[in-house]
Amino acid sequence: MRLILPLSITFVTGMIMVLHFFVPHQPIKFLGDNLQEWYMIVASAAIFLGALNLMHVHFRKIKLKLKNWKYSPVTIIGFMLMFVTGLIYGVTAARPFDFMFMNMVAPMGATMFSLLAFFVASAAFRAFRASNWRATLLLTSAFIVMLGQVPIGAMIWDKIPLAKVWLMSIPNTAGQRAVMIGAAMGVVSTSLRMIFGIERSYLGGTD
Amino acid sequence: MASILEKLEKILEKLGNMDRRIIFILIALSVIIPLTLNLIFPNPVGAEPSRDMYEYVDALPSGSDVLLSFDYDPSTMPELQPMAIALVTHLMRKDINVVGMALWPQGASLGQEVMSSVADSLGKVQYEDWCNLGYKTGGGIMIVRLGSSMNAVFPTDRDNLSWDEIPMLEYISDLTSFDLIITLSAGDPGIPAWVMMAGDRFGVPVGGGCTAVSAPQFYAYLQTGQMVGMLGGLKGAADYETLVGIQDGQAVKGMAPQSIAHLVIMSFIIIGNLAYFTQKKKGGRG
Amino acid sequence: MNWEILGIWLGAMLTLCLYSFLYRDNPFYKFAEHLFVGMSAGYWVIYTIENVLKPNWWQQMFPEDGGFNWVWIIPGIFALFMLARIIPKIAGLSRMALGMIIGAGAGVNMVGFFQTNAMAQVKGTIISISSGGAWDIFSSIVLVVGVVSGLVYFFFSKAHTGIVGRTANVGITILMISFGASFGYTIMARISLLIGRCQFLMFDWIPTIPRLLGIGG
Amino acid sequence: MRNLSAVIAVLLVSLAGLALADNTDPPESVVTEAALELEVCRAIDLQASDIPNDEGGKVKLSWIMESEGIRPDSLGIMRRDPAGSDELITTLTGNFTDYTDDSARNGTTYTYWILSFRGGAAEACSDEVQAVSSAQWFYSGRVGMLIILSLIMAVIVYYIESGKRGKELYIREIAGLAAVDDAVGRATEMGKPVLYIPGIMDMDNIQTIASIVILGRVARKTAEYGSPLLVPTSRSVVMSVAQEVVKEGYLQAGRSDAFNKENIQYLTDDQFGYAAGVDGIMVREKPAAIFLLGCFYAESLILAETGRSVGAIQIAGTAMPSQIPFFVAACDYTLIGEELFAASAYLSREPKLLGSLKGQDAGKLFFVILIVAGVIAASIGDFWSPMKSVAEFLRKLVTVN
Repeated sequence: MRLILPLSITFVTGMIMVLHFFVPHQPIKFLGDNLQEWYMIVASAAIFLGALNLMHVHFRKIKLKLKNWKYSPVTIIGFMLMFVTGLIYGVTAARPFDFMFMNMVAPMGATMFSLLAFFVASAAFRAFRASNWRATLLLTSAFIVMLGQVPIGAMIWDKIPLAKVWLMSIPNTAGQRAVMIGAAMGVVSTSLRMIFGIERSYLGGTD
Repeated sequence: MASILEKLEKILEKLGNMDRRIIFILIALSVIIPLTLNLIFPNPVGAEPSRDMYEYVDALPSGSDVLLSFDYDPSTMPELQPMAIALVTHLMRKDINVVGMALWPQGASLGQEVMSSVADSLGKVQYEDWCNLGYKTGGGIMIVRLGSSMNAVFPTDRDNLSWDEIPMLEYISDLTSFDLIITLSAGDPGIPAWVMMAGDRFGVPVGGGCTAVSAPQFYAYLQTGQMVGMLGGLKGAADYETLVGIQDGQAVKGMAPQSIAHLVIMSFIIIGNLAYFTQKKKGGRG
Repeated sequence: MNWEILGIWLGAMLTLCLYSFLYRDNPFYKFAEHLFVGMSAGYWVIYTIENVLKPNWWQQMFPEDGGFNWVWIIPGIFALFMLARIIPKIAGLSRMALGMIIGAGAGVNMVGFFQTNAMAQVKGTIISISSGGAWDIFSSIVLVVGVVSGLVYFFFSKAHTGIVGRTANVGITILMISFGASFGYTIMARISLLIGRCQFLMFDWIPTIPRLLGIGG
Repeated sequence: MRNLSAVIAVLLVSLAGLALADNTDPPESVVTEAALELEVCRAIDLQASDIPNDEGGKVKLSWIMESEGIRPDSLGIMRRDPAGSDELITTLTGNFTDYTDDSARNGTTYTYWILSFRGGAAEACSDEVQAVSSAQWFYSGRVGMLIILSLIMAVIVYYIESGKRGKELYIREIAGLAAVDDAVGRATEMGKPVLYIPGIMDMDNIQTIASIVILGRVARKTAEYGSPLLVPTSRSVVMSVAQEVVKEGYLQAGRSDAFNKENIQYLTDDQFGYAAGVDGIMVREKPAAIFLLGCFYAESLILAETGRSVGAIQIAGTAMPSQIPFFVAACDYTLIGEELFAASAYLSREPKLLGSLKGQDAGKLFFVILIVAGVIAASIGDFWSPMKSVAEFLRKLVTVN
């Protein structure tokens, strides 16, 4: 019984958003326009839950002296540093919050991102082996495109960049398209199951 | 003779199971060494989406209005900032009015950096030839609002100058006032939002640049004509630099470490396969 | 104290700490990782307040020119429902907010995906396979056959045997070529990022070392 | 000569319009100045039309300015309602070539014309045009999509219903999902945890929703096997929902005592901060099985390669076309695109969910037929034009504006 209200909210909001796409008339337009902003506000407000959880997890680690608890204060201090300076000094440029973001958070993000340069190499080394003819095709197309990506490819044979463009725009497009159309069917069916409350396990049980 | 072959097989076998940290070191070296030596490789441009992009922009008459959206942040600067510089240079050289904005919070200041430095070097005037509307949250939904009124979404530009005080914006009422929208997109919101909302809904031509990682999925948009052209990754940026005639741009410079790193990875793939086949042969014999 | 140099050093030290993970897990990485998680979580809380909650909710409810827009109470109430999880007794209220988020998300995604991922892609595939030169015709056939057989691969209610099986095999082959191409194409982006970090370390950070030590300019 | 007479004719018309339009500006000055010197440009080819597909109340005006002549300082947009009263609705600078009147009443016929001002006086006037604004109930360009979407939805609902009625439905094996039991079992044998990553997007993302549903099934299995399930999330809402879903899974398996809320934790909204944190969890907890299901961006390979290096069995799945190749290269099993959405039905074996898979197949079959028919029609159309219009029709059917 307690699920009826949430499920009807799901149904109504879902239907409004679907209708909003097809119906430019009031009141659908007004409701749809606003709902788009509302649900983002609600989802954003939840960030406080996450922040509390993060603090809780690390304070608990320290209290119970769990594995690696010595690093937990680092997380807590890091969070507090950003949170407090953000509240006090605001987010404008050249203030402590912005300074820490630009010189600590952003470089760390860029560094984690750049780890991929190493990981693509190790993944390619391990995975691209001609173990069967399908794997051989995968390997060959990757190889040709890699060559076509850099000027050296064109120096070896001037048709290689053309082969790259062909691979990217014909077989690659075909593959992507099949994935996209198939996924769209999956999305329609999943959304439908959500909107009509056929799938409701995400609402949890009967606590 | 046989012993040499056997030795070779053993070496290959070892190489096949090589610690991935050796790969990591070689990748690092293949980037650091060319950077230290400041190598520059030539960069030929074929019939690629980057050329389509260049030709579309080149065909715009002077005085056209282009909306340039900086939808990235510092983490993808290495790829997208050179594109921004090359595009802005091309647009401004052609006397096209550039209106900048951003779907990513830090994109606005990155865009400002590019537009103001290129404008200074070409003698362009802010608010007459270019302006920066700044960042607005909301992604695709905000773009839909831009389709009905730009002014309502951006009452002021990035520096809080009101819309009406910016002479070049007199021409602009909504998205359809633009002859082209270019998005430099590092992820979400980015190209899909612009294509879906501005392109598909309001019929404004959309072109863009993106990181090489997301480029493959946008080939589908190019094929359907939902995008007029695209710069993919550093190669796309280097292509555009070459086409515009920027001799020693960031991207062109980056192509040397790129080439060497690619060769290193390709040699690893070859070694891996050789090792795989020797092992398989052995397995078959035993 | 020179703020710019301090900033460069902070960035460089943290960069090196994170790179040390490539060798193996170690105290430097643990430190940087914990700091990164904490600081970025703090950043996003502030970011959300400044860039979502303030402009998209608070300033909508209380516009600058005075007044009060009552409709904006609704998302506020739902947001409180969401936060009700903190208090176990009324935690069930959060289901209302969840219902709203999931309903709106499902609705938007359904039409959005259908339009862009299905309709537009199907439209792009309705092409002539008899125009142009031999190569164009071949390419068009590969494209159409690729899309159709790829879709057949995704059929769930048919066993992959007989003609369906053979078509699905063609489909998975095209998918593999596509994945290979996509992977190969991406490597460049990843290397670019590494180039960016190396440029930072080599051209921004290293030059400050002699300056700090008092050697040179 | 001809040009001259045309200019005079245009001038006369514009003067007539001006005289009709506005009496506040002295027409004499117009005559003298305009006749003797270069004329002020007037708006020509003025078009007024209702904006289609809106809630009404809007009329779009567009025009071009004469290229020869003096540029006006500003343009006045004039509107006359059926009662005959004129109104200057706005003044624009001379550069505008379009304007939307958003104060029109639906169903009222308005007459519009444009005055060119120079030096504070109206110097030229365009022709008049009429338009009526109206509201629409449907986006005209989306009818095709509405029909197709409704058809597919109807088919899915039909199969769901027939599944409910207990009709046997065959579903082919999906390798990645057949391996779920093995992976969880192996973790139990080794006494190591299972790590579940639901992607980095929020709960409004349909892939996250699909992933959370799968998480419920996986939680039930880990509860049955008795191995701990770790779920670090990148979004607060996802954390809340994951806690509910996992708790429910343990409850269904009768092991609610083994449920540990602390194992489902929020890290950070930051994409790479999250990747760093999860990498840390991977190398320290050494999970034996890792699930990467949901919406992933660039962090996909950072997670998958680290997971690989700790020797875990990895089952990945996403509908992000750009990330699938990395999962294919680095994981043991990959659910490609639609398979991710099929997973919850496959794992639960509930007839109504299996029915929806059959409905999806019908949707794909429809598109396959549409594509094949369209391609054949377009190809024949190159030689026999009647078929061309068939292809055009099919293309139009799937066009969405």
